[in-house]
Amino acid sequence: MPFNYTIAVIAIPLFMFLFLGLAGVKMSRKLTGVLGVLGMLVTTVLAYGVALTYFFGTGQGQVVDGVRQAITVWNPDWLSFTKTLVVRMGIMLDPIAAMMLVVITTVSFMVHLYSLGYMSDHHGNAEKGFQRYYAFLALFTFSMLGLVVATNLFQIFIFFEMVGVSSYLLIGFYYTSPAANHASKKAFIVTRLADFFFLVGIMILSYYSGSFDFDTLVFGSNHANSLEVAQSIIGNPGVATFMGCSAMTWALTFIFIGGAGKSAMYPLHIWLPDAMEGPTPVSALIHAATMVVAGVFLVARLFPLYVVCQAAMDVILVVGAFTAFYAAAIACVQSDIKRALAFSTISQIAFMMTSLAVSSADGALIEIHEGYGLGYMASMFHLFTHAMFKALLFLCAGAIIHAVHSNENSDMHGLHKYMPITSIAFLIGCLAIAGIPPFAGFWSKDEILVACYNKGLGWGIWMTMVAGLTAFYMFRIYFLIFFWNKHEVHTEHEPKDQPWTMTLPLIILAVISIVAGFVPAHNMVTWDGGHLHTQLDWTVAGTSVLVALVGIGLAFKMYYKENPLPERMASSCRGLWTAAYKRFYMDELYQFITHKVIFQGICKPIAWFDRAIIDGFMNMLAVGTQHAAYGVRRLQSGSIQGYVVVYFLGALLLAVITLICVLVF
Amino acid sequence: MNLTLLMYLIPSIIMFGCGVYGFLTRKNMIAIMISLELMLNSVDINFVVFNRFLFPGQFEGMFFTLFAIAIAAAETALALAIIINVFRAIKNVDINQINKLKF
Amino acid sequence: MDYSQFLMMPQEIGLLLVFLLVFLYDTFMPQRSQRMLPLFTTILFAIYTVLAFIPMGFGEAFGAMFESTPATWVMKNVLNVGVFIVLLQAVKWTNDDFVSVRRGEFYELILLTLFGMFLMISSRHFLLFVIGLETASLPIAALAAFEKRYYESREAAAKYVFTAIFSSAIFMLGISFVYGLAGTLYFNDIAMAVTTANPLLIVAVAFVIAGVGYKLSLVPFHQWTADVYQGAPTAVTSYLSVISKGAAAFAFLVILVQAFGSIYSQVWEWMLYAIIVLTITIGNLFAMRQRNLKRFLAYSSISQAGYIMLGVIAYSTVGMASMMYYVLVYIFSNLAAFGVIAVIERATGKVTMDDYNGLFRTNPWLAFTMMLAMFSLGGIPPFAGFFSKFFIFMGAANQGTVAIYVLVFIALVNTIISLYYYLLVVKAMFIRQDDCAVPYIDSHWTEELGLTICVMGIIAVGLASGIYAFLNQTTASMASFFPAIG
Amino acid sequence: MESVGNIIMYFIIAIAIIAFSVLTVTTRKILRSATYLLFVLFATAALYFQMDYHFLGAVQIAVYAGGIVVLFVFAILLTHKPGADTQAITSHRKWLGVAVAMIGALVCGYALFSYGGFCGKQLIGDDGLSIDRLGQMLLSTDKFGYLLPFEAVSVLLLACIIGGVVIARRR
Amino acid sequence: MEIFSNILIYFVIVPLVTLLGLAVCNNRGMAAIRTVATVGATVLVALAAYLVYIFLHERGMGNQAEMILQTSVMWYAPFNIKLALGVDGVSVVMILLSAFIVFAGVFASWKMNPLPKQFFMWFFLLSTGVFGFFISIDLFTMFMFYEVALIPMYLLIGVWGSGNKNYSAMKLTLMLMGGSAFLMLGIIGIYFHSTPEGIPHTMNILDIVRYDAIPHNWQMWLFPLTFVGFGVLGAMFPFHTWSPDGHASAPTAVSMLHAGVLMKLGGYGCFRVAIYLMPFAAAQLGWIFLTLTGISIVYGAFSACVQTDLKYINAYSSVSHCGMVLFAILMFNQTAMTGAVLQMLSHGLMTALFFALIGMIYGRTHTRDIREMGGMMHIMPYLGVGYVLAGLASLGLPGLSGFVAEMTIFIGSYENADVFRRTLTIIGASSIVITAVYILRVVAKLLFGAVQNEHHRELTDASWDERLSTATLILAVAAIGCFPNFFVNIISDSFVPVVNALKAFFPVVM
Repeated sequence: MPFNYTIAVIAIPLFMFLFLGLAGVKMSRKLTGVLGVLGMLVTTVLAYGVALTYFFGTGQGQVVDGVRQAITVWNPDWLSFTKTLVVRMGIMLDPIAAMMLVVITTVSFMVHLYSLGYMSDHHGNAEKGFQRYYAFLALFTFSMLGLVVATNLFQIFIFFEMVGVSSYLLIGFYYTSPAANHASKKAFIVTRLADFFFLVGIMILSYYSGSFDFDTLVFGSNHANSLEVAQSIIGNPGVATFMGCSAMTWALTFIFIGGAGKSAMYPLHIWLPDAMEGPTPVSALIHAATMVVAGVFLVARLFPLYVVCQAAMDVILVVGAFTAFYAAAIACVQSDIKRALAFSTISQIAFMMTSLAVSSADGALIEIHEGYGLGYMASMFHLFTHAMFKALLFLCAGAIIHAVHSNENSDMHGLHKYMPITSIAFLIGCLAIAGIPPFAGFWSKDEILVACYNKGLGWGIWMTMVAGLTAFYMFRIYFLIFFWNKHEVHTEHEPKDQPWTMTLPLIILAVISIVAGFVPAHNMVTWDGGHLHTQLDWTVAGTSVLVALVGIGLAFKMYYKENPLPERMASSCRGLWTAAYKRFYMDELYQFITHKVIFQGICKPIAWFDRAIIDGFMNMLAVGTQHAAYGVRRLQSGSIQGYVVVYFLGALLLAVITLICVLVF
Repeated sequence: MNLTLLMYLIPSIIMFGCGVYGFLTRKNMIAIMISLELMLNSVDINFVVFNRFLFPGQFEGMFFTLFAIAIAAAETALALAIIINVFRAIKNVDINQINKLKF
Repeated sequence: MDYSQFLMMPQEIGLLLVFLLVFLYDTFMPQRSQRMLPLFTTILFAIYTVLAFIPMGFGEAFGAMFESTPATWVMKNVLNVGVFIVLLQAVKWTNDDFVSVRRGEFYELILLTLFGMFLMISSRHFLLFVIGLETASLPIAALAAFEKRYYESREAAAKYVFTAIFSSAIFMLGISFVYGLAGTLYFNDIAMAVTTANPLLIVAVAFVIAGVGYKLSLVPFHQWTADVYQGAPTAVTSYLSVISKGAAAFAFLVILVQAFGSIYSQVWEWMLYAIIVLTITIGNLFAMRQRNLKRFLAYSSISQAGYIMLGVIAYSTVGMASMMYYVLVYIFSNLAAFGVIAVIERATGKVTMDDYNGLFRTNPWLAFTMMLAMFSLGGIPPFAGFFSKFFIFMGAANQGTVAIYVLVFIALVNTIISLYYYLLVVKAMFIRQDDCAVPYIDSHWTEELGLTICVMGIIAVGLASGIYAFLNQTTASMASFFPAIG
Repeated sequence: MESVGNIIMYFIIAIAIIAFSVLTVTTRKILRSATYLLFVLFATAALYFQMDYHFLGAVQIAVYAGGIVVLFVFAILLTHKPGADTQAITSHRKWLGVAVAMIGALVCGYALFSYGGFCGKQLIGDDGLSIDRLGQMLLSTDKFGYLLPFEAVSVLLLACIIGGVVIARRR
Repeated sequence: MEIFSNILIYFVIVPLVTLLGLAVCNNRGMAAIRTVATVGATVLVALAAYLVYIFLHERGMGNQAEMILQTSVMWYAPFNIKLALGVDGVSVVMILLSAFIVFAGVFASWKMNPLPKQFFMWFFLLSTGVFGFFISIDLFTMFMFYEVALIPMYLLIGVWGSGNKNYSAMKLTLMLMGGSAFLMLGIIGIYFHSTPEGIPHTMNILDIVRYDAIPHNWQMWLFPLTFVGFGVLGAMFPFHTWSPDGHASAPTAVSMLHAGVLMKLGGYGCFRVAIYLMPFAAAQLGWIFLTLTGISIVYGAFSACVQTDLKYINAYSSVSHCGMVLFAILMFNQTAMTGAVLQMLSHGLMTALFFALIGMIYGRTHTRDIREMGGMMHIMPYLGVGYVLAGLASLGLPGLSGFVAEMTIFIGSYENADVFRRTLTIIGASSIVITAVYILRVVAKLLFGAVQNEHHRELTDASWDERLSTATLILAVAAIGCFPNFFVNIISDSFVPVVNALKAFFPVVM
């Protein structure tokens, strides 16, 4: 098989993790870093090789009837639940897996490289745990790669957990900081909650379908299988429905919740902004480009099942569309640039989710028509482009933070003069995300909007509006960082462009952000592996560009130079502004539920119950026996006559009772 | 009027009751021992009476009584020895005073 | 006149011979060689014990008044072993200055009471049984009063003698009723004459149970036990607690089965049921708060008696074998405990549980032996106590009714309570620390030998299945011993 | 139909037993108590004579009256100043004693009187217990022979003697 | 002697020989004591590994007997009690687990003081009981070894423990003995109904199953007795309260052995005795115990969330995890039961690891209150990493053992089609979230954050014996997590007979 070496793509990061984790302590920082980067470089090269071979190769069985086939490279049993229900650990390549390989390795490599500079010092002090950092990065890369090449649902679940824990470890990298500590915990627990639903979904799905394998679930001969599976679950009268929905709907909804946790969909998004406590490169890699799209990837992976289950799709649509707007609205008022970017990420991922959800526009089950699957393609395309420009934005932000030692945009302002390269790179990123042609974001976002309009005019307008909002808040950030006012130098040395290890990735990513839009995604990442005929819908594109420009213009007006307009606007609707700034109090709500309801209301009472009632009962038995022992001591009075009374009465009583028993019975 | 078995048992039972009563109420250990003699004696009467009335011709009850008298004698001797032994220690024979060991 | 019938009772005759030799030694040997009397007796008794293991003829004698069966033979041997250990442990004590004047009498009384117990075991006639019972119990009063130094010893003797005589009066009253009903005192004949329950019989059986239950210290006939055990010299207490109890248990079984077997389920099963429940529970409840170890073991032995009775209520050869086995194990376990107490009491005069704090640090072997004894009594494997408990429960459950299962359950729940107080002793010795713990005690070799035998018994009797198998084989031949339940 | 003499004799014996028993346990003077006991024992002996167990009656008088009561008297004299009263019995204890004794007597009485086999049994002639038959039986090894108890009781007495010696020694 | 040709008996003999070897050591000769203990533990591990090899070999050769390496020697002939040995897949892995934990335990108590000799003697007596239990297929010997394993706990906690040790030791012993009282009654009952009329009663599990003669009405009584009897040791709600106190007071190695192995005796016994011998009652009454164990899982987890003592947290977590074992066993299908055994393995190893680490931390800081500690990761990175790994195993990170076990349990449990069991499964599965909460809470407070006590800065990291002890366990945890099928293949076929027996009575209508 030409793809056998794919295993190396997975294995190298794993090896790097073990090697750096175990032996790293004994090595110098520099060596560790270089080894990590080199390892990642090899991985990246191999991954590119795999992806190129997959998309453009013409090996046997690779393309059948113009449809790219999913290729299972390697699939040994890992854990047998029953003879038939087996978890396998394998590597499967299909369009989106191949695309994800590229995305992950690219961004990961950039981040590895970037971190050489970024992590060398922390607020001026030599960074501790450099080796640990690289080990964790490798672990994350491994987990994420394992996730995308999964051959079955359970493998995805396994790597879901793995990326979760890598993310936990990296967010909590500065473990002495309480905020990081708290954030990492929060991230893990929230995603864990989502994973619980994911697990339940898997249980339901695997029970009815009897398999975890995508081969059975979604990649049967020409997808007929997934339809069969779906039909057998929905159509089988013996299968229980619960609260009016079929088992299938429940399963897919639960699985979506699992994905939503990772992808920070409302209301499970609360961990992502906090996750920005981690090192900025980590945010770029995990919380912008790769891990957070795992949910999207999951839904995409099971897309053929979702297609036949409109109810679940509707859930995704509503959640996605709402989250897109909600996050964008919050992003407009954040002052911490990483948080703002985080909400932007949430919003963008919601775009992808929405796009997936509108994909089966008319709810047709079987009939494949023009435009069907457009959303899917657009979503994947956007995933790809977004990864690039969002990574770019985050790395830029990292460079800025590294320069000024602060996350607050009030500490920045006017940096354009000091950091021109960073400024231009950031601008490119902003243009890309705002959807200005010919930057990458334009192409992908445009197709999403088309798909939304296909679904319904309302959805289209809504998403267009969000797109405009996106342009606004991105440029708000941009202007606030680089213009607005003269920079006040707080630290002893002036901010400047960072060393080449950090700048080079910016440049590379900026270039990719410019050109990525021209990747022929409609030929590559379609849901069935075939070609999809798309053309630019000028009405939609024009509208969206217009809206974006309006947004940019507004941002320019408000934030290019220091002026009281933003303040006035904020005070004119103070309540709304504060609510948005406080992220609509979702964190407080969670805080209330976890602390007041669960901790104080459930855990404490249970602990009390355990000590006082259960344990108390056991102690009561013991104490009761002791008391009884004390109580009977009077019987032993020490007097002979007392003994004899007991003796004689005892004998008589024995006789009398037996007598009565014999007489009565 | 016939002298039946039960008529002979009546004094025996009463004697036994008296013995029990004496045992429980007397304070003097020797008096208690005397009460015990009453009890033992009543048992002897029982045996003799049963033997004579119910099972004449074989003398198991009679012999039991014979041996019981011997046993009673041995018991009494030992008990009195012990009473005197206690008397040496506490200088009286009040049974209420030998209750140091209790609970 | 057929005096050859005395040959049917070789063990008793042998015992009397030992007694005679001891008596002659005590009376006629010069004063300086009197110090050797304890050892002389012990060795003599050891020889006798070994010889007694040779089985002689089994059968009835004196017109079925006396019966020697394999079971009685085994039981007597078991008691012999126990008495041997008691004697061994007493060697040092009887040579103490305060006691040495009366040491001859100690051994003579022990041997004579043992003779009484043998009579109890083998008698098949109530007259002989009463004589045996009295022989076994009256001299104990004298033994209890042995320690003239202590007032407690006298009080113990007084308490014992009064309650014992009262009990024997009640017992004889009961027998008189039985006689009135059956017209005979031979067990076999009684069994034939008495087949249905009537008030007189019930009262009679209750009194008989009370009389023997007194020896066994079954609740509510137990109250003398604690006081006497506490007051009497430790050697006597140990003798009283195991040998006397073991013999009485066997005799009890013989009476109930042989004389009243046909009214098992009608009359005495339920009496015994109630008594067992009471005995185990009350014994445990009282034992829980005792600080004086002898008193503590007294209550523990009360509750143990309840367990022994499970073998009687079982009413089967299995139950009988289990009971004998239990007694054997109980002898080793309890004598080990009393042996340790005796050593420490002799050396320091301390007998309360608090005095044992930190014993393990100063006297590891004594503490270890005591711990084994406690574990064995508590029924912890792999020590013999576990096996005996398990088998006695098996024996009881073999009877099969639900009520018996409930009884076994009650007994089992009580095991937990008993474990609690046995562990208290272990706790004192091993866990508690005390700066003024008992100093190291240089125990006499006889004491050590006695304890070693006990420890070996505790460990080996359970693991070596042959012993139980042998007992079982012995009783299995006696299936006819148990009359059909009427 | 019994002879009148027998009946009168019975009543005398019965009344004597009952009366002296009660007196034995109620009198405050310990020496009197012993004396009343003696009378009870005599009355019992008389009862044995009436039953034609002459030997037993003789033993009763010799051992009980002649031996045991004397023992009691010695013991009393050793432990009491002459003429001393025992302390008064507290009333609750008295009632307890009465109650327990009554219960005991009632239970036994009920048991005995409810048993049909005892009803109306009368003395049947002389049962022919001659002293030489008694002797034969005492030393017989056959059924209804009492050689073994006879020997055993000697051991018992020996044991009690030794026990008495142990107790009686001053140290 | 026939029995000595069976390798299984050496699992009992080796600890006993070690015990005797220790007995002749001088109490102050630490080196000799350590050597003897180490040799004993190592031989046990080697034996266990060899046993696994034999087992796989036999199975590979096509030996499909339910139990292999069977030997049966009459012991107490009157009751037909035999010294019957035999192992199936479940016992094999349990023996392997025990050997590992004994090995790690020896190193975890390397510096035991005072009375090291006595400590190790009790320790090996305990292991004798554990191994004996797993190799027995005769109820009597099983029960005997069971109690042999229990009683050393009293002294081990009482003498070498800390805190409120007297109370804890007594409570633990009495509660467990209470359980075994139930058990003994159950065993006696089983014995007397084990065979049809006319055939001598038997204690041999395989024979009892073969005769299948226990009347249904008796099963209804005997099943709860045996199940509760073993359930007490398995920390089943509401009989779990010995566990927190006991663990908190026990010395490190004892906590390890207790949570690691002893609590497994409960789960193993529930399956081997209660369910296997009385499938009818199990099917009828299973729902009661299923509810209780379901409560255990969630209840233990919630309780753990608010504890502040490290050992209490772990003890409650054990309640939750062991609840899962019984829970899975009661699901009556092969997958769930296999999961139960995996969970036993997993919980055994990771809890042992936890307790080892806690002991090591406690030995340095002299406190177990998480509020008084912080930033330990900084001070003792090795122990910190170990703790995180243990925590991750506990909350079910893939690649470590907990995940494999829990997933097998949940997937297996969900295979039951009835709503009751499914609901319980989902409730039980929710524990993975709560587990994450309390594990991360501890990790955050204990290891991360700022150093709370400046004195702690001077503390040292693990010494070589501690590293060896923990590394052994971590490797084992990872081995199960990475190669679960190796274990699943050993285990799962062992459940075929019991599941087949249950099929006749299950599912029952409720």
